Amino acid sequence: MEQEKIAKEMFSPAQLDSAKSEEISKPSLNYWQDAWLRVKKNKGAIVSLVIIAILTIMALVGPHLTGHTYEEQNLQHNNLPPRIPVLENVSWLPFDGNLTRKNGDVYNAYEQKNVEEYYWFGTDSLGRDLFTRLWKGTQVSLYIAFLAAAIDMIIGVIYGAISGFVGGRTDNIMQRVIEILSGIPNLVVVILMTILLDPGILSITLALTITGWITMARVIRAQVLKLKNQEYVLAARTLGLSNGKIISKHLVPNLAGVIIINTMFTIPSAIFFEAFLSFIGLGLQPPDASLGTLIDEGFKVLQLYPYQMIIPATVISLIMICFNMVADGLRDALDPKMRD
Amino acid sequence: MATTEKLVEIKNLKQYFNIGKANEVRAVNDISFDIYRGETLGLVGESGCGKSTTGRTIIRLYDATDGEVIFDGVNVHGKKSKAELKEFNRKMQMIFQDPQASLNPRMKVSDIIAEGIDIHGLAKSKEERKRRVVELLETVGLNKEHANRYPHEFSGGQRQRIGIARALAVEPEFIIADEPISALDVSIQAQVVNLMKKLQKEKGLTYLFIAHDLSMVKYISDRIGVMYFGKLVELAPADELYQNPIHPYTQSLLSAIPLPDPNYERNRKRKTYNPSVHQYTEGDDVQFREIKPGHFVQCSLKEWEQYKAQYAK
Amino acid sequence: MAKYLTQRIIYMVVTLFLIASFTFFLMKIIPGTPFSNADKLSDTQLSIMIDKYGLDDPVPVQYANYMMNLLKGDLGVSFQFNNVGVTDIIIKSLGPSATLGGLAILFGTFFGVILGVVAALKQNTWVDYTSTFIAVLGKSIPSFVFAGLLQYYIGVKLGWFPVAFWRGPEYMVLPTIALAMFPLATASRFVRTEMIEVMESDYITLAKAKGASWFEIAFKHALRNALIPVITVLGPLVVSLMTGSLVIEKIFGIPGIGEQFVKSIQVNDYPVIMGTTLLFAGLFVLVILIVDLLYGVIDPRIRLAGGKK
Amino acid sequence: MKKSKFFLLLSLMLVLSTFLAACGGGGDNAGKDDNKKGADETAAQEIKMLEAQAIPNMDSVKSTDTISFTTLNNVNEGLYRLDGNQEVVEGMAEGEPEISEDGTVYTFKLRDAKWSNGEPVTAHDFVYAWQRAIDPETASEYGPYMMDGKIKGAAEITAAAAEKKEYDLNTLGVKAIDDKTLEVTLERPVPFFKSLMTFPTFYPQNQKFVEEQGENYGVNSDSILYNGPFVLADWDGSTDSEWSYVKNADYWDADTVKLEKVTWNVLKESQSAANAFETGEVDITSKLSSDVVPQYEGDPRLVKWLEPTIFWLKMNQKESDALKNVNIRKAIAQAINKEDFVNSVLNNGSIVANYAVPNEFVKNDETGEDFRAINGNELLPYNLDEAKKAWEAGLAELGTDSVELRYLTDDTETAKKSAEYVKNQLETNLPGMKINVESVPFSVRIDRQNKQDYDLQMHGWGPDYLDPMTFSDLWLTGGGNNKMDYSNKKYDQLIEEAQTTLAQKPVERYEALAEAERILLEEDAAIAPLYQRSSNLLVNEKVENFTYHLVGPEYSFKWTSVK
Amino acid sequence: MEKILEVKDLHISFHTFGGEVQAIRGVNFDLLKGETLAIVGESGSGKSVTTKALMRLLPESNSEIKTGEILFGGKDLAKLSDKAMQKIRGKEISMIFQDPMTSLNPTMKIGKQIIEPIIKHQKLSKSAAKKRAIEILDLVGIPNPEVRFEQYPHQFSGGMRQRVVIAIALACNPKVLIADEPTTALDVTIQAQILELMKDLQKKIDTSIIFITHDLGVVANVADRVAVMYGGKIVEIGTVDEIFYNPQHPYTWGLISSMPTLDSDDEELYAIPGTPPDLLHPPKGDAFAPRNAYAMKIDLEKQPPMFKVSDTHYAATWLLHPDAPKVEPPPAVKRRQREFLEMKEGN
Repeated sequence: MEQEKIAKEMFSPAQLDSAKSEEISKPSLNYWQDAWLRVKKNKGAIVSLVIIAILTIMALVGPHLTGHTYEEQNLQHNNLPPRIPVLENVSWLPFDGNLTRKNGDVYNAYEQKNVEEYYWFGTDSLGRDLFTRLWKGTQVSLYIAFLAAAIDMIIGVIYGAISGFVGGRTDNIMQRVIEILSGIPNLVVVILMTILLDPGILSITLALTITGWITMARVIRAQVLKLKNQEYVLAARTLGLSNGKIISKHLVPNLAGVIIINTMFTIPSAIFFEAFLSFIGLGLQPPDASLGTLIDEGFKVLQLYPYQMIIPATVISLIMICFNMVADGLRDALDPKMRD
Repeated sequence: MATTEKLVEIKNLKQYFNIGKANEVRAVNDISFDIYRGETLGLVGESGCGKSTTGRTIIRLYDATDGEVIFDGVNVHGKKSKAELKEFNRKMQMIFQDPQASLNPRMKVSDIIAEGIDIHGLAKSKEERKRRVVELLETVGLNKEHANRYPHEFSGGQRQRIGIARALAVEPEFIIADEPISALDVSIQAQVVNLMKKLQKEKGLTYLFIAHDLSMVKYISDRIGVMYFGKLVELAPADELYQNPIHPYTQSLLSAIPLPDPNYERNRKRKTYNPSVHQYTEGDDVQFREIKPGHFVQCSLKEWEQYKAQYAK
Repeated sequence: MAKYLTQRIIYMVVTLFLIASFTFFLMKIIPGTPFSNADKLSDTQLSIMIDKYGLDDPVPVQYANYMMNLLKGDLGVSFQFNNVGVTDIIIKSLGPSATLGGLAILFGTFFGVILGVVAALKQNTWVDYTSTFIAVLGKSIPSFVFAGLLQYYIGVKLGWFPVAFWRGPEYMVLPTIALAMFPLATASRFVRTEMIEVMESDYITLAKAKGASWFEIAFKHALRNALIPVITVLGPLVVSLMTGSLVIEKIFGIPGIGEQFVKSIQVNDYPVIMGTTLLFAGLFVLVILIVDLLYGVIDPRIRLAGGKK
Repeated sequence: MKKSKFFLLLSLMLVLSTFLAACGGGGDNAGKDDNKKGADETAAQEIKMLEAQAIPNMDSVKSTDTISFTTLNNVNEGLYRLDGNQEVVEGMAEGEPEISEDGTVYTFKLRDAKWSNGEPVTAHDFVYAWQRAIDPETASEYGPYMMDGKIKGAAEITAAAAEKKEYDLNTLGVKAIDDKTLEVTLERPVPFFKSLMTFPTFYPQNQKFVEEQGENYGVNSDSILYNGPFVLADWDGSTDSEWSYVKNADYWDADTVKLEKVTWNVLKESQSAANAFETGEVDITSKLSSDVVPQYEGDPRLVKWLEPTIFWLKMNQKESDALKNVNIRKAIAQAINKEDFVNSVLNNGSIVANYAVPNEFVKNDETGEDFRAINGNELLPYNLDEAKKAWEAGLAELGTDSVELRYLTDDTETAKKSAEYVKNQLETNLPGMKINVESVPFSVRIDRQNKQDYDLQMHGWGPDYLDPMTFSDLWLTGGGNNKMDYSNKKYDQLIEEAQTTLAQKPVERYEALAEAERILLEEDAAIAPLYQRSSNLLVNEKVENFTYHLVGPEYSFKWTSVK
Repeated sequence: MEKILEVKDLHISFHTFGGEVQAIRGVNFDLLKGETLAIVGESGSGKSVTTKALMRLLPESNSEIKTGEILFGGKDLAKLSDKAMQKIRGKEISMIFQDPMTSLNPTMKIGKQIIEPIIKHQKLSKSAAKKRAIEILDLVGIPNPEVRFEQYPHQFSGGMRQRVVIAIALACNPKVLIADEPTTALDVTIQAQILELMKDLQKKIDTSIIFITHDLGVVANVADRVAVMYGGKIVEIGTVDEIFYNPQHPYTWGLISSMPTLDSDDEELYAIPGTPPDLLHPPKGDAFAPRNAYAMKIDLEKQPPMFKVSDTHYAATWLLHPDAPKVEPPPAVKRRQREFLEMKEGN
């Protein structure tokens, strides 16, 4: 072994700071900061988050951008395809105001109807501005989704937490109730509820929630069952912490991840279900619009005015994809299983 | 250190699970022993023998199926007011096995340690609370920089010391340590054991030390109890147990421990235990009997005689 | 095992009874008239009709009557059709729905599982991203849109498959694909997640250490274990696909039960609503039972536990 | 590893493509077969029809819906039937009936005709069917509706049953003088009685057969007797979505019938129907929704006709103070731009309706003039100025500056879209107006209408027989179909006269009805007519003499053929 | 003696959220025919990573063998294709894992799990493989092997499962058996049985064993030679006696003196202070230096090379440098060293 010369004084004892041996070199990150770091690495989730943010902003701002309201009708301007200044000159973009007849003829609907105005996303059969309606619809859809998710969350979390935490006979009964509730097909309940309640956003949301919370309750119960036997909960009990405090201080913060993930999955399914209800005629009351009703209306005229469906369908798909991606990303970041 | 004053008396303690169902488990099946003030009582046995359940039942994490746990002259499992229970919770504390699972990942170390202080109102002001937390951290060899960090940032040994600090926060008299070192690396185990010993000396603590690592148990315990399938089969002072194991199960257990000594290992002969050696019959009154002062064995009358004779040799 | 089954069946019956009662009373508070031409009937005639169908009896009496008949296996007679037994309606319309739902589940699960496995094995590669994209798309596009597009582009424009009706195998292709998208997406997402987890388990490492090829590992070792949680999701999905394909049924003109059901709700055909709900619920609890039994087939650990009970 | 990855992908694609190819191949062949078959069938005189729903009820005395009526009309026959010009032509009855002086007794001579089981069709078959239709036990919805107030004794039987009293079916004014002579006694002269006889509720039924079948009568194609141009085949009952008509060789006028077979399929979605038409799977679609119609604008295969169905807003005067005010009603009726509505919103050939009795519906027997010629088409037209004036006046009378109304409508696509438009029009054109749309399922709407639980209701009415009366008697004070508390003594009196004193004076009778309509709309603005619907469907160009009707059954295939 | 396996200058990194973790930072050792080499070290020291690397079982997605060779039968395993590696795994080199509860496929019958490698590597027919499997089950001490063959893992106790895992590992008479903490999850009595079984089988089929553990008692029981790992490196390697009775590295000292023996009295245990190094940011000098009471300035600056103590004994500590001052090891170690000298003299 080649030994290089080493200064003698190097062999004198080193000064060791005993406190240093316990030092933690990593910057202090709490759970959420750590999770955020993980989410940040997931490009899909971040892009999705940005898109959701943009869509949300547009849902709030969009309806006020064109000067039209979502219910304002102008039958002289009905069924106009999208036309956007500047972009209309880009031939491969579908924003030139042209329509294609069934026989293949292309004509400019704006010229035909002598319309000077630009409708960015076109108009529907009542001559309403689809740009405004799209964002209004997004707003309503998101609102329904968030509301459904919130109700889901509250009922599901409380139910699941009680069932899991109290355990024993209470748990048994509560589980039977869930079994029965889930035995009634979702569709049956939702349809019956939408008929029973006065139609409208709130009743649709309620109908969506009636069975929606079951999944959440199940997940939460399973988590609570697991958590309540965690040693830190036992430790808190040996310290004499009351049940209420155990739930609020130990269980709820540790359930947050699961709750968030589940909510993220609830939101798209609520949007989806609302769209489905629209299709079978149980959706919103006119002239309210949701993405579901817009797609439904657009679908009916797909072969004549494809833009009326494609645009809202794109937005709903974007929302769904983004929420799913974010939920996936969050699951990877928050799920204790995936942690080191 | 150890006195002859009984701090905890466990009398005919039983803890069954799923009672009356096909899968009934008699985790703790009628055991009795005392713990003296200031001593460390080791409890050993294989996984599933009921040693952890015993610890948890003593501290009332489970309601005992039957039997009594008398702490300082009062039955812990009797009907208790909230205040009384709280008092128990202060005097009796627990250290857990898994340093990962025993700390709430969402709480700061300072809040974890101060949990007991908050519950029992042991600090009058925010400053005092903070001071106590720092004190406790220093007691377990950590420092105030650690107070604002989260559990996942610590190594296993550090976490276990945080767990100890949490237990100490309420100034208990009696601590149940449920396999406190088995999840730790060898070099770290010594840190924790030394700390526990130091604390016992300083604060006059009493320990129930549950473990399956026999050499460490021997090192820390004054007396050791051996459990087998929910029963306490032997209880004796640590040295006595190692030198004169009576119950065949204890003998088998001791002969199975490998020691960090190649020479010893080359010569170690393992004994096996077969419960059928007892040949108990229905009429046999199998009981926990004293063979010699302080040395108890679970045996029938016949065996008792036999063991005593054997012991006399 | 027999004891376990008996107990489960008793639970099922109780559940069904409660569901039947719940639905019955729910229906009583739903507004609307069961008579399709009520706007043309005079009040005297309406009262005769209501009397004839016993709709003016006190609700508890109606309930008792219904439950008695139910015990005898008599689901009653439809209002909207002439003298047709609800049982008949259900049996006839369940056929196509069940076939379609079954096909969709088979097709969807088969490709979903493959997609999920491949995505899991090639985690974070373009294969994974493509599969994720397909899956999310399958979940995102409303089925009626998808069905409409399929019908128009594949059916009308390309003329590959018939665009509607239910007459033979080739008629099943488009609706099956349209309906299979959701189970496909669901299965692939679940399988992917589960596979990733299973692939990290010790026994997979051991299988690798034994020298198994990745194909053997994926399909002989991992898949079976990954399928256990998937079955939980697919079970109820089977029911909802068999019964809830009403959108697809409507678009492709399939005489199925979903469409039948929605219509009977709209015209307040109480006996059909009740019958169908009971059928759905019955199927649901049955599928849950089957899923539980299937667990046993797939997971020997549960088999033993179930047997013990 | 790389290789195996590739292999997996390859095999995956292989499996997929084989699957698709297998199915695709099958599909292709089937398609070709279909086409070939189609060609053969052209020679074989067969057409393929679409319907939006299954046949609910083939018991002619109990049927209530168009599809059942249509089927009955093609496989059975009453005393008379309608032809393509909406004229009444001979059916089971031979020649014109004998009518008594006062117009209340009709005597029909029956021709020699056979049931599909070989038995002759007799006058007893009519008596039996009619008595069955009125029998409360049968619980027929249309029986009493069609007979009450027209055929002697009908209303009394219904009333007795409602009060749970004894009744005698033989008191119904129908008698078989002999096997071939049927005598009908009416409550009062019914000028349109002959056309009423084309309605399936009045079809004959073979007593022996019906009683033999009992509960099973009419549940499938084997449990029905036929006496029409076709017999029903392969019909499995109400849930069946496929059935066909096969030419009835024993039909008395079999020579006229060219078609050998008409096959039917159920398809609910209009777009799907159009798609199926495009691929040649059907020759005639079901009626298209207005979303699909514009796609075929100018296409010769699109067949349109004006239906005698009018949609109007019913204005319920029971509770709403605003709607009790005639000015408010007038404002509402005149504030909606119907021109835009039919052209841009509906866009399916429907026309503006400024009347309460449809256009191109009935002609005066004597003058041959359309009923609409008397009042013209501008009774309560869109007139923004008038509307605003009336609105101001009405608000002043009510002492308020805003009116909030509930708008009850169906939950169908067209209904919803119409609601959006009407709401927008009313709210825009009448300042202070607030409309709350409530779109509900049909059964709920009807229920709420019967309970008069609405303010405005989008309501459509189609005729049951060829006479203005089917529209005019709707608005009688306390009338069974009024359901909006409209009451005008003058109106009631005019209708009463038309039913009694003027019954046999066609010209005066029409004038009275027209005057009543004028009062209803111009004076009272009781309802706000919006549009008269048009029917649209796609018909393959090879089909000749496609025959549709305005009342009762929709189509007749007796005269239809394939080029 | 014949070298079965040679590991040269192995460096392995993991790519994590936090950055690159240098788990293995230059590991050298060789394995002789028929011997048992124990690798000891605390968690995170890199002992498991090293052995997983030998089998190429590290997750492809985030791990990387940066440099180094793993020579086995003339081939460098680090560079072998997946396909070729599959032929070696289970046949030439096999492995036993820590947790017998999770290392068997819960949904596959025991028998099938055993015959899988037999059929694959030895190309036996199904019935022949079954015969062989039952033989092996018998060999590892499972009673009623014919019945057990048809059972599922959950029907076995932990000890029995570990026997099955051993049976699987030995099914093809591998040249090298890697045992990754095979007894850590077991109770002492079961552990003793398994250790005896392994020693017994090693004699019978003449395999070389790499035995990973953190339990020095187990090491003392099974090992011929011992390698002590710390911070991703081997810090000391030697025969079992050399390591236990004449340890040279301060870390080994710490390890040995931190374990109480049955006769150690109330004296305070020697505890290594502090926590293991963070390999995300490995220290510049000796990784152990911050916890080393004997640390010198050089330790903080420069990583020590392997100093030779005897032909079989090497240690990586600057204390062995000729210029280094003589230091007093902890009393427990001194006692052992004394015993060692006596033993030598006794011989």
